[in-house]
Amino acid sequence: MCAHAYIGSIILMESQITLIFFAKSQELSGLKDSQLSVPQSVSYSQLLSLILQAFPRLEPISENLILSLNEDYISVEEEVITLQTGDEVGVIPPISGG
Amino acid sequence: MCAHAYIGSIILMESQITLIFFAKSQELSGLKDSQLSVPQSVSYSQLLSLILQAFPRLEPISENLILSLNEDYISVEEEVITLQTGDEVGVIPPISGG
Amino acid sequence: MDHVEITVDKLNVERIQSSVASPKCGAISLFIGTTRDHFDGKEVVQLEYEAYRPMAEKKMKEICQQIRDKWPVENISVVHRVGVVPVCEASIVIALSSPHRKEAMEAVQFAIDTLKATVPIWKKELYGDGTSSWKENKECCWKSDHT
Amino acid sequence: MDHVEITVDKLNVERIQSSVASPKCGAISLFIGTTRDHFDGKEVVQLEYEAYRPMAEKKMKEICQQIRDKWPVENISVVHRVGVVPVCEASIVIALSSPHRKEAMEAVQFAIDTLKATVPIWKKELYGDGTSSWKENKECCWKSDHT
Repeated sequence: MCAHAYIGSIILMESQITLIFFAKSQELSGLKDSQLSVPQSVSYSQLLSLILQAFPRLEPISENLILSLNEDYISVEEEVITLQTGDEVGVIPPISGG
Repeated sequence: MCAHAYIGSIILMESQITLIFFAKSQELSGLKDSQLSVPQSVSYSQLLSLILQAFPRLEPISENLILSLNEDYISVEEEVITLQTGDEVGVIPPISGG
Repeated sequence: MDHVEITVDKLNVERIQSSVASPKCGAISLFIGTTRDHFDGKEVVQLEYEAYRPMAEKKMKEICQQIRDKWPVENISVVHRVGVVPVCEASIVIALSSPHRKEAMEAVQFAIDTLKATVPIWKKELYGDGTSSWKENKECCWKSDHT
Repeated sequence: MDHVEITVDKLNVERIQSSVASPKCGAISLFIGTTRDHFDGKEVVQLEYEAYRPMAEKKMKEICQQIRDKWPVENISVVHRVGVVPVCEASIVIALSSPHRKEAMEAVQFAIDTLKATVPIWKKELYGDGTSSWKENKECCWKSDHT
């Protein structure tokens, strides 16, 4: 289920992930969820940049988001995140449950 | 309401107190409550001795009792307890509420 | 509100919890003491509580005051059941509300620790083998050495 | 028993408490988070909770496991309400039973602290002046600096 994108001479394997938005990230993006094509392997900061690029309205909370992958938080220090088509990435603003 | 008791040449002022028994002290004494004449002024250890003398069945728990006066614990170090007729003294075995 | 009560009725946790709720408060902490079905390997078939009622209520009110001296709590309710308490049912419910949760939880812990050390209430366990025993809280400073 | 739940229904404290009771246990500790009617001097007229439901339940189950790694508890129930929660009503109930009370109280404190730091649920306060605000727990490590 991977698309092949040619950038210069490099073949990047891409995956189609599902982004889901909550609370403030849902209000700012105006979306509950969305699809995004991303490289199969990215660092945390690359993934965040790609999301902010695709959804610039998230900029106001760009410093206060955490991303999740398939219902687990991703560490902001993660260098190699492997993403497969169908993976669910949460765009998670500061929580306030309890 | 004080009785006058002549012991030798000393006049002791006495008070009639109400003793109340609970749990093990009630089981051992076989009583829920009882009257006892005691001096108007006693130390804690004197009061305890008088009670044990009057109710020798309490002997098995004599080391594990606390006395109360009008719903407050009396300190075992109390040297001067002033007792008036009608005062309520509790004979309190180790507690187990909660 | 400070509410202390000794009752023969089954304790209603929902009612006690509602009674301490306050729109000013974000936290309610509750402790519920329940009766166990065994002690030292022996089956407990029945539990019975007895109280020196006026003194117990007085000591419970003193605990409320001590809590207020230490923590900014809103409402406090301490209810102890007496008489026969079937296994699994509550013998004591302590509930209190406060604006924030830390003080509510600390105050409940203080309340049950202090109650076990100072409030004149006694529990008798009746065992499956026909024997029975008056219990002694380890928090009670005049307890027997062997317990 | 580990029970975690996210529900739109009003929380029933009595039911949750009964569900963790056990004849092996002498203690049940409960924490109840209730909604307050004011924040920073502003009147709160409505509160609404939203959850990333499957992840929230997963994180709540992880908290149960962490509790079991630390304390010998018997039954755990963690129930969070979502949707509109009227002032004074409970948004969260954490209940757990253990043979002795100390571990029950410590575990509940751990559970609410950890829930506030890790479980993806959000609260929006609507104020009397028509404004509203998404809240941020101070326990949340990626919160904004200004809160």
